[in-house]
Amino acid sequence: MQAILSARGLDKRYGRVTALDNCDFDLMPGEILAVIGDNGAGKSSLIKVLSGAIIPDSGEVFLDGRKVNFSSPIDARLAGVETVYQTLAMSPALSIADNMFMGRELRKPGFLGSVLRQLDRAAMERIARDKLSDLGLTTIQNINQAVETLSGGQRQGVAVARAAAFGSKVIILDEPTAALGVKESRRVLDLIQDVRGRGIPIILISHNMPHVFEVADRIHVHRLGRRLCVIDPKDYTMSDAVAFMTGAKAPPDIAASAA
Amino acid sequence: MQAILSARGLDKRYGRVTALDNCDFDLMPGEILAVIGDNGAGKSSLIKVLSGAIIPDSGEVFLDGRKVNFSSPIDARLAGVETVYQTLAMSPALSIADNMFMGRELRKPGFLGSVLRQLDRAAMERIARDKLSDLGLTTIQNINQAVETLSGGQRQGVAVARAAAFGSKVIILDEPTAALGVKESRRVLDLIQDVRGRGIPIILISHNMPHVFEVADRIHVHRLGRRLCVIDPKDYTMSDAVAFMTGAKAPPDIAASAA
Amino acid sequence: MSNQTEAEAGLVARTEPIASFDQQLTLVSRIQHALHSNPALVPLIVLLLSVAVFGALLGTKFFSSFALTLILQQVAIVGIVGAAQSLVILTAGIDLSVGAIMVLSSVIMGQFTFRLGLPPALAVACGLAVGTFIGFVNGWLVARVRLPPFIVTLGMWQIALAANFLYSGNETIRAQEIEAHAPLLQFFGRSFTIGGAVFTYGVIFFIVLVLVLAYVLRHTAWGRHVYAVGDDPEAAALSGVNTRRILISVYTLTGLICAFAGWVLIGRIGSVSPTSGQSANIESITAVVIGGISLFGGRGSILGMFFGALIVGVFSLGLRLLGADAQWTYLLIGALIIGAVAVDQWIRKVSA
Amino acid sequence: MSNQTEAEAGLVARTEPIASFDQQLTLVSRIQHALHSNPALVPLIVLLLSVAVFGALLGTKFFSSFALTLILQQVAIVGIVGAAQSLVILTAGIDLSVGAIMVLSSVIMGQFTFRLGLPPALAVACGLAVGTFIGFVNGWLVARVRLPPFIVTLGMWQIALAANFLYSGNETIRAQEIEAHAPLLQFFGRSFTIGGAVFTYGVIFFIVLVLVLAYVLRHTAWGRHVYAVGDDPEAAALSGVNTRRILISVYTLTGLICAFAGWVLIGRIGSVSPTSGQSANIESITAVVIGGISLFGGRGSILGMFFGALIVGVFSLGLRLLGADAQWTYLLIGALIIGAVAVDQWIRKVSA
Amino acid sequence: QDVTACLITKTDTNPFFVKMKEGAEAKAAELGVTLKSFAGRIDGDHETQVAAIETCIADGASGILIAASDTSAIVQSVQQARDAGLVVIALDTPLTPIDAADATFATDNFLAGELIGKWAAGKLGDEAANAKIAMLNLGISQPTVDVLRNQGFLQGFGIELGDPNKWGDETDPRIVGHDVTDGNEEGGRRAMENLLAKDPTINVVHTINEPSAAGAYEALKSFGRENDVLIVSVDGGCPGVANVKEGVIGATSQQYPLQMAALGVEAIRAWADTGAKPEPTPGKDFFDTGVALVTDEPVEGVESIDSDEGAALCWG
Ligand SMILES: Nc1ncnc2c1ncn2[C@@H]1O[C@H](COP(=O)(O)OP(=O)(O)OP(=O)(O)O)[C@@H](O)[C@H]1O
Ligand SMILES: Nc1ncnc2c1ncn2[C@@H]1O[C@H](COP(=O)(O)OP(=O)(O)OP(=O)(O)O)[C@@H](O)[C@H]1O
Ligand SMILES: [Mg+2]
Ligand SMILES: [Mg+2]
Repeated sequence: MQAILSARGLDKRYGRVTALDNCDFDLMPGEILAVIGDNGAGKSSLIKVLSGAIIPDSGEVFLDGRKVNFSSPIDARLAGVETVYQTLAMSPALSIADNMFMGRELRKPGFLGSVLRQLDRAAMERIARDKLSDLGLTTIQNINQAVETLSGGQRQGVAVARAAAFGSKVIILDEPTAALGVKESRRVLDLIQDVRGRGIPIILISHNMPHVFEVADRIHVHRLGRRLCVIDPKDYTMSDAVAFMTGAKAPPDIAASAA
Repeated sequence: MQAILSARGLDKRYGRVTALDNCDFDLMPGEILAVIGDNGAGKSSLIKVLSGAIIPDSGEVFLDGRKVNFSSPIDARLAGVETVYQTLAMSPALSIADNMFMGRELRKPGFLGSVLRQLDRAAMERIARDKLSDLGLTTIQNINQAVETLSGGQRQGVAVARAAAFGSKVIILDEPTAALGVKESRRVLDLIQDVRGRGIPIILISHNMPHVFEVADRIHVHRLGRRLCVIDPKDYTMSDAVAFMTGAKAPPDIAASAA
Repeated sequence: MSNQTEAEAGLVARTEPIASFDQQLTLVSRIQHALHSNPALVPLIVLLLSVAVFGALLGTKFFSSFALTLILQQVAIVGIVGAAQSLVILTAGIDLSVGAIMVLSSVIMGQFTFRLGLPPALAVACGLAVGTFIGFVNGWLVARVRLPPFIVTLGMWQIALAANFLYSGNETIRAQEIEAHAPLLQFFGRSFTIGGAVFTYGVIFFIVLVLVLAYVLRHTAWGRHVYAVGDDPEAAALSGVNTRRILISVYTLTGLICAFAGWVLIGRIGSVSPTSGQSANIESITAVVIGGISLFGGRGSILGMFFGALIVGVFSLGLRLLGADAQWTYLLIGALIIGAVAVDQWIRKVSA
Repeated sequence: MSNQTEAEAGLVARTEPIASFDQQLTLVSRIQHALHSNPALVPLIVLLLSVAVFGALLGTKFFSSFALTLILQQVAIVGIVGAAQSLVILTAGIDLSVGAIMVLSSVIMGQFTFRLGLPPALAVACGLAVGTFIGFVNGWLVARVRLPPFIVTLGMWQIALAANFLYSGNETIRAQEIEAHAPLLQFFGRSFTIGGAVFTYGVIFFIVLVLVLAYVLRHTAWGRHVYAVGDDPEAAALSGVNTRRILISVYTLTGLICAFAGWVLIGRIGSVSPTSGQSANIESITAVVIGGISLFGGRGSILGMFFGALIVGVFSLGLRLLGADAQWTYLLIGALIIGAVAVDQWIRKVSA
Repeated sequence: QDVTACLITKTDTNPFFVKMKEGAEAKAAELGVTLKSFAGRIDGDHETQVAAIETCIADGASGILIAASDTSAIVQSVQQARDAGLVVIALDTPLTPIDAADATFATDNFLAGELIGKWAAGKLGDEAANAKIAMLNLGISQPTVDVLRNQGFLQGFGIELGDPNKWGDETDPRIVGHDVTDGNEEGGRRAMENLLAKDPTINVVHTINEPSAAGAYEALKSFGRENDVLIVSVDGGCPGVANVKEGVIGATSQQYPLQMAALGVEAIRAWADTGAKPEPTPGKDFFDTGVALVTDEPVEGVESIDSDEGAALCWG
């Protein structure tokens, strides 16, 4: 089977700091691939390369087997790759609805929309509120609140709702539940499984091992800027996974479970 | 026994949004008090009031039984209350060491320090590196890196290390492990218990129930901007706690376990 | 069963409703809400206050439709340039070349008509094109070469201004000549009167421009993107805004608006003079900032700039009518600028 | 045992060493590292390049110790004001009143001596005190009343400038008179020569001031706090910086430095003229920005400003010596400002 | 031998100085002198002029022609240049003290103002006692030319002066007000509007130069007052003289910048060749290049030339 999104030999250095070091990556169609690793292992750098947010010093990215050169996140989005970044990438002063529809605003039907290019605020607000309710973010009191006035968790919820609503080919989630409550985290995990049910593969970065082992089909273990191994959660325990990623245990042969 | 830090009748409104609604709070000497609640329940707003970062619309705060009026985080810090905010409160362009010692820099001994007021960079860097190693943040490659170049988890680790190093009376941690890896989270939990061992009480906000139930002596359940109840983790299960905070179950009488 | 999943057992019986958004609507809370959702209201209040104060002090001399529309005429050019400046400042930039683009465009309109003998309409088109092009170069340097807007437009200011003097040879084209041979150049100087109120076409252009830009910024995707780019360019790029295209389009549009300002300028002073517009930079930025637009980008409204420009106009004329001499007027306007913004800040605070 | 704790079982055998910080140090990586840790190096390189180019074009006329120290004299005042401006800009502010404070202080020094008959030393002290006080008012308005620095200093600019004209009665105090009765006022104009190189005391003051400030910003707590306030004021306040005190002290110090600039100005032009310093604002900001200090605060070094001021000085003198006429000089300086910063940006990029 | 001369003007945006420069260039080419020209950024910017003087010294020039932005502040630098062996000639604006320069070729700006003041008074006749006068000046820093023309006008009109070294301190009720124009059309129009709003019965307007006069005329036109107000000005540039012909400006005092510049260049050439310095006009402490009143409506007792004659002599 051919990987839907893959990468070979990615390198990325920042001055004296090496973030990615000849890193490979493969995402299979329809799967949930978890990426785990220590803080600073280079997980966020990896998915930023995959989503066009940073350009690697060297290495190649393939989508559906064809080499792609994403020079900006817009390119990746146009190709159907939707990402929730760890920093969330929201405009603080703009409203929740503005942020959710940033770059793909809905216009009013008819003359107002096509000629005057007027936005359909009512529709965008309605959809935004629905998506947030789906995630159980019911404490948001005002859909026109600026994002900077949301609590940490509410903000993350908005970002996840945005990606889930628009991803068509691949959805990348960088620690989507870090700031979320129990209830909201559960909703996000359910949502992830829903999305996979629609046939869309997901990359999930998380430090929460129970979550990872609950939903992941395969686990990419990242260490010191590269893929250490890929394991099947059914074959290994959480304790094994943590031992691999912290270097306490030698990894299994990489080919073994790399599909 | 007298509460070391307590609050009565706190209110805080932002325009149409109510963040705190006649909220009470008590922290007993030497305890670890967990604060749990849904996203947007007002937990961060509560601790911001306690640490002087925001001024409540009404209500009172008491430290050691005396009414205090913190008008800025500096007042609280001078009174020995050290806080890790959810947003981390770091200066992105400054180095790790600069950030850790912000507001309490070390000066060189002798003439250089007292007259020329020269900073003792070497000492500050050494201490900063030690504190980070204590937390197991060994992937930080360069102590003079600007904080903005750190990974999400590394940044959080720096903030926690700062509070732990300087808190003398109360330490407040707002979701200190949200972005941390398994290893680093464990270190933070160990550290919290160490600190309590030194007799310093801790307020821990977290969405991670296993963590909360592992370390907390009492749990303050926050809902819709107020204290719903305070429970003893030995008397209730996690599932009860979640049921209280989401409103699925009626809370026990507040007096029951409020020490 | 894991602990975390164990904790989730508490979720089973959950029955939370969707948060409801209704609330007691008292008069005070309505006012507060209005002030919050319309940041331009605050400068409007300051404006009305200052009109009221000068009106009370000066009576009908000031409080006549004639004097009030005179203020509009006096601020029209700064206001048009300020509208352009607002766009740039909303993207967290600054444009120091606005005044120079304005003068250079007006000089080109004049010289192309009188020196090269082009038909006035064509000369005007050339002037507009040159202004637009300079704006585009600014935008290109900011967005592509990633130079700080302050530096780019500082350099462009000097370049355009010097080009203006070199090309025009410091020659003024007289109003009488323009009137005789190319009245189109003075188009925006024409006026009509409605019961004592005098409206020049330039004033009308100014008002329409502000309304159109207010609409575009609020109700189109492009407008939202302008705010997003100014708010946090990195976040905007990550969430799918083509920041470069937005920046280039903003600076280009700014150039075009400044070129129009040059045309309006000819209408106002009658003649084409290369020495005009030297204080347009600082005055336009002042109007923008008094109007409550943040110099750090992403916050504020162009209607605020409109009121900001008028506040300065009201102060200047009001003080002159009160008989303050030129130096004292200058001093008092300085104090009043600070005062106006302090009142603004205070209204925001008590309404928070 | 919970799952999360289960996961932690994997930690038991952990054996990670403390990350080691050594690395291959090639020449290129050393240069890159130097450029990164000393942001002032880039403008220094641009400066050396431009000296080299003009030296090659003009030969000894330019490349003499006399001409090179002449540049220092010509930029000293802008440089001193630029040092003050740097402090403010590092806090993410801007000070438009620097030029006005400078002139007003120099006028006070002169008028107090000659009109009020105070001893020169006392008059100088009064001038310095007034400058400091104006700076303090700026700081107070910015830090306490929370007004935008642009507005506060714009207003103060007008107030101080008008006060200057009103108080001085537009009178210049002549150099001969000062020389005869109050040579102290011209203190900074004295000079000594080392092999053709002429150093005025004003130049020495400028250099020492920059070095002291560089030391203070880098090696004292106050300096780090200035950066922190400019970087993210909210984070700075939360992490224990008294942001108000820092802001007030920065503006106050800025006022004092500008007052000193006023004293140096008397030394340079010999007389006390109320019309001096009109372009000090824009020139000082230009020096700061060319020197690589971010207008958004928190980034850059004051040494960069030093080199930035010199770059402008080199271009101006070089072009004048090449015989470019004034407008062409402005045009070229405009282009060169953009060019210098583009080169700067490019060096940073390839060295990243 | 090679002679280099420097020309330093107040600005190079004012047509007056542009023409001065053209005159100097033409003469320099004729005499084989290399001319380098410099200018301040704005009126009053004497620091750029100081830098220009230093550049000329470094450049080894033989002489400097300077229109000083601050007549006293520049003196020390001028002394430096003279000490370095350069001849320094003040153009248009005498230095304070006047002997700080080796020679001065200038218009008498006070006289220029006085001429238009007398003309306006004569034109109004008895009505002069009830005149309503608007004074449109240059800038709030009150540069010397500004003060001289303003005070000259008031003196000529028959108004008692306050301190002759500044404008704005006269108490005569006939003066409606002073405002500043920056010497351009835009400022002229705004200032005129302000003063008209203050008192719509204004019937005499003094303007600092012809561009501001043109701006004032636009304002008067928009008030419908263009035909019953006297505008007087100073300069004598070609657009200004044309405006006199068309009745926009009632009268203007014409100066001769080309002549000043040409004389200056000649003097430097002579100094370099023979070491001779130019002599002042007999009876004055400077070489007066003259001023003439241009008007098509001459008034008894004030000597004037008509606009055709003015057009023949005009400079830009
Ligand atoms: N812009 C940058 N400049 C310099 N160093 C950087 C930059 N971005 C990332 N790094 C460094 O690269 C390394 C990898 O960072 P990355 O954010 O990819 O880690 P991560 O695996 O996502 O960590 P976490 O789990 O904490 O989010 C870190 O050591 C970090 O300090
Ligand atoms: N500056 C502000 N302006 C307006 N509303 C605000 C502001 N700060 C907080 N709020 C609102 O107050 C409520 C409480 O926020 P708070 O940050 O205290 O929640 P929290 O319990 O910490 O949530 P989380 O677990 O997600 O961090 C939220 O609804 C939030 O939207
Ligand atoms: Mg990460
Ligand atoms: Mg929170």
